[in-house]
Amino acid sequence: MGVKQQGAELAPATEYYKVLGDNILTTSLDKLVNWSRSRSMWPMTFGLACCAIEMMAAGAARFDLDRLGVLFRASPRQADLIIIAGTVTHKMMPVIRTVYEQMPEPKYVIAMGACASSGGVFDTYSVLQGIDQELPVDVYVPGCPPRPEGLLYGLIKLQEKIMREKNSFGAAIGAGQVIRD
Amino acid sequence: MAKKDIMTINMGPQHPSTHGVLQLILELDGETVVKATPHIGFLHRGVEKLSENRSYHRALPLTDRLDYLAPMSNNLGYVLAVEKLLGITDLIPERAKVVRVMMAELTRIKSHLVWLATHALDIGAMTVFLYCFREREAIMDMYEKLSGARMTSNYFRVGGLSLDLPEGFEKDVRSFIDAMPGHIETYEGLLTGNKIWQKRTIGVAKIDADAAIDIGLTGPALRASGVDWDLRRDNPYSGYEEYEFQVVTRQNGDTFDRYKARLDEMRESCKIIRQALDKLQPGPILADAPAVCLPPKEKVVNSIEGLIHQFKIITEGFKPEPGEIYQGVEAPKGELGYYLVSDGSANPYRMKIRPPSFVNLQALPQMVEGALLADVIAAIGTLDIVLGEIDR
Amino acid sequence: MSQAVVAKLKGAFPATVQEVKEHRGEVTVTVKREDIVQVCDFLKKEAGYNFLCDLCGVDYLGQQPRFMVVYNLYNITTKERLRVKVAVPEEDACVETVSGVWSTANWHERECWDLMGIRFANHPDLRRILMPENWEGHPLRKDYPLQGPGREPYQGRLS
Amino acid sequence: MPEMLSLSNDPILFVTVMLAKILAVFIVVILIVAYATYAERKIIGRMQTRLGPTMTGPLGLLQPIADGLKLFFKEDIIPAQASKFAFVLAPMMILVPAFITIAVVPFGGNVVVGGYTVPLQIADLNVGILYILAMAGLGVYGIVLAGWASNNKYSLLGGVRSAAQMISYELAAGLSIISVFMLSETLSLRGIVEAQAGGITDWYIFSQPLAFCLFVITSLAEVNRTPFDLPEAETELVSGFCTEYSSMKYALFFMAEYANMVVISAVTATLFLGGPAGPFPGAINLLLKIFFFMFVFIWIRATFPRVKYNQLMYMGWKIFLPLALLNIVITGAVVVF
Repeated sequence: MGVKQQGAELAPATEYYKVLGDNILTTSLDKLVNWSRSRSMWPMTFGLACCAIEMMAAGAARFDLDRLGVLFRASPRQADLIIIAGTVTHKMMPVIRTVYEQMPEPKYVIAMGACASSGGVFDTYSVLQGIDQELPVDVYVPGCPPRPEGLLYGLIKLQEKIMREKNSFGAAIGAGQVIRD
Repeated sequence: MAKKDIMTINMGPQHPSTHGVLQLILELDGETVVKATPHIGFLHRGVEKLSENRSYHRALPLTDRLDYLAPMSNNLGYVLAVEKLLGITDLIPERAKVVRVMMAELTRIKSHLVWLATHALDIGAMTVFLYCFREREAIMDMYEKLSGARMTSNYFRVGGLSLDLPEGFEKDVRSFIDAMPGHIETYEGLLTGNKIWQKRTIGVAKIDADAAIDIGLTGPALRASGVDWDLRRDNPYSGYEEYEFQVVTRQNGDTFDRYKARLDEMRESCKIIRQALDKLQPGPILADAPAVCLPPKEKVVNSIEGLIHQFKIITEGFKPEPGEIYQGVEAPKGELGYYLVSDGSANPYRMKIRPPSFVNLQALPQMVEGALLADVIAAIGTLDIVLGEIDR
Repeated sequence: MSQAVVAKLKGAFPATVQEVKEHRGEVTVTVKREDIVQVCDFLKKEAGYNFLCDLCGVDYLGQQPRFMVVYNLYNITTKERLRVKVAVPEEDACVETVSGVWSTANWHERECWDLMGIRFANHPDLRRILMPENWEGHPLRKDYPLQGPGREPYQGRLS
Repeated sequence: MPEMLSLSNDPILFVTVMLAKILAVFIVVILIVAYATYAERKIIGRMQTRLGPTMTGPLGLLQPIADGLKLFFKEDIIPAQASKFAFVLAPMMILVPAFITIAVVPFGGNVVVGGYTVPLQIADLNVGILYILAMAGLGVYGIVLAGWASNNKYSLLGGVRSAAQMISYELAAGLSIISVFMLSETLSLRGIVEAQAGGITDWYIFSQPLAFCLFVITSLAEVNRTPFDLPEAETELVSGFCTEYSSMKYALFFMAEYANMVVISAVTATLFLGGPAGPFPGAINLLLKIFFFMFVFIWIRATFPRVKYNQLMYMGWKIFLPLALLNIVITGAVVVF
């Protein structure tokens, strides 16, 4: 659903973008908004399988995601980011979609591990072959499971991606949509 | 007005303390649980079906991903089952057996650490979580040294081991087990004597021995109810009969006793690892069964016979004679069983896994009915479930 | 030792025991479908097999009868194992439940129904357990494609 | 001593000074609240062998600002089935009482401004303690309302828990303070501070140790901190009463929690530790005492498991309440004889 929407409504978004203009004020404000979003990404406590354990390990003492301002939140309403950590089955997919839709905009998706990215070794009747069939994925982290460093790298890549967003201030006050690359 | 207003509350599959994707439908009268219905299957990945379509060797990596907190215990159960099916159990070299025991016990400590971490976090003691993961990282490092992966090790092979121990590994293990009892004391210092912890665990989610056997509990959960049964001692495999250790049993069968039983089990594991280290002698790591075991890497790259040998085993696999076997091992969570049926082909005809968590979870409704909502959290934690092996 | 139990079983149910097999030191007894509950009850009460380790179905596609339901039993006192099997034909894939003998059989039988499509008569709560409620087919049957019925198999794989 | 500044003798100066005092206190409290989140993450991090925020700004000091800005620019969701008015009202109802309680806490002695005496306190109510208790009681409405208005069962359970908790602990907290003003013979916080002004031995923590312990524990329960964080117990109720709140509304709850911590610390310091008395200039002493209590609260959070609902009720009614009554009886006996 998300993928289609982005493609379909890209044209009016750029038009709104023209309304606010591309001057030093808007770009600075965009930068401030982007900075706050990228420095305070709160993922949801949402583990599916093996990768969730590595996600926990990434939050624990040695890797400490809190250094980056990453704080796990239990409620989707307070989360900015959903890390799909593990195998997604057909039975689980409706739940994930509900949870994703409960998150407030702007929201980001990280597909952590081979299963979430492509189905991995589990090419079977019950497994969804990659979460990108259903949700718009921002960053893929490969590995089975990825090392915590891998997840950290993925989060930093997402930070860089957020920093490249345009019109994020405009979108926040209701003028147009965020233009992502 | 109705006589009683029952509130149905849906816990999970996305809930911070259902340890993955367990769904519980709770019917509450106030905060008292009237009925609890677990729903599982949100992580059903078709491992059994998948392994029917793969050769015996290629099904091994799938077992890592069953109980992902204890990959080597799963590997151990599977290779023992295949070896039994092939009839080569007696050919396994001594060194391989000792290393298997050592790694299985390290795995037990690792699994119990995650259990303690999440259990304590569920009850609200967040610092224990971080301490347990600190120690777990040390085991992860050893895993990585040994097999190249932090979690999904895939280290054992049918007939022995995939690689010999790296240099200095024994020293790592020894320093770890020297430090580990002290760390366990730290956890106990934070929890055991704490009045709040005792109030939250003593008498909570109680189950007596007969009910536990009837519902099929195994492992520490059963032993905490007073049933003295441990496959390592009673049906020894991989040379466990040569080690001296105590089977930890406790009498009350409540959350506190299960907590104590698992902590004591970690201490016993340290003892077993110490004995294994003392036993460790240089020697071959693969059985002398060329039809089953891959040749050593030097042979493969240096000789054409070795290359052909490797090629044949990889492409064709080995074909056990028709028959069926069941092999149970004492995994950290209870009895992990593999029921294998061979029809004489290179793929298992049927592989049924008996996951300990699946059966243990069955006891949850009768443990929590009549208890409070907060006790449900404690009960899920104390059962030590892993959805990967429940759903397979 | 297990043979002694088998002899005892044969004595108690002479017409029921169809086949006794030993492979790698494990004894397998095939019994008649109608008597499975009585056999299990006997094994639990008289022979001490108080623990049901595992219960599963096996699909022997192309053979008659098609299915086998396998009960792996354990005796906690003597630490012995015994396997009991029951043949189930495809057209009437139904066995009496043993959840009255061991409560643990409840979920095992639900799983067997879900994945293998073998019904268990008088089961207290025979619903699908692993697959979604509205799932069609029983995935562990041999004629069920690995990647599900709706999907073209991936061509690039080795096997 | 010059005349006390009041609305009748110099209205313009009075209003200006009042606004200045309010603004100063407000800014200080907001800053403490913002950096309490940072301090909590850092301190708990260190206790858990972690580092806490380090990457956002130098030493991670900009972390609260990034969090606040992000929440400010986030989409604000009001669930379709929620009761909209109550849903919007609830976060304000919980934050406002927390902030206005601080008005009666004295943060220094008197200063002379423009020829008049100005007390370093926003409002010296002669029923200051009752006012504090009343405001604390008002705060619970925010939680109950939030829990009910969200139309979420977890929120509802959180709200109900909170209401029960407040009722049972408010009583013990109130009773434990009674012994304090039995000694001071005034309900005004300023009067209580003056009664303790004679030096460190006059502090009520020494004459009323039981009341002090009771008050700290019960107020811990009143601000929903571990081990009494049942209304928002993350592992049981997801996020409790604020499960459905996003964006700025959630930020208000977040701030209210820490603001309540600041208030409770300030009140405890005033009642039992002589308020602004100490070796440094007035307000700094008070701040140091506040920081000390907040550190203790954070420390407790890193150490203790959470109690159960029925145990909480048991403790409130069967342990703390009788103890507080006993304390009153003993204090009364000592005062009379």
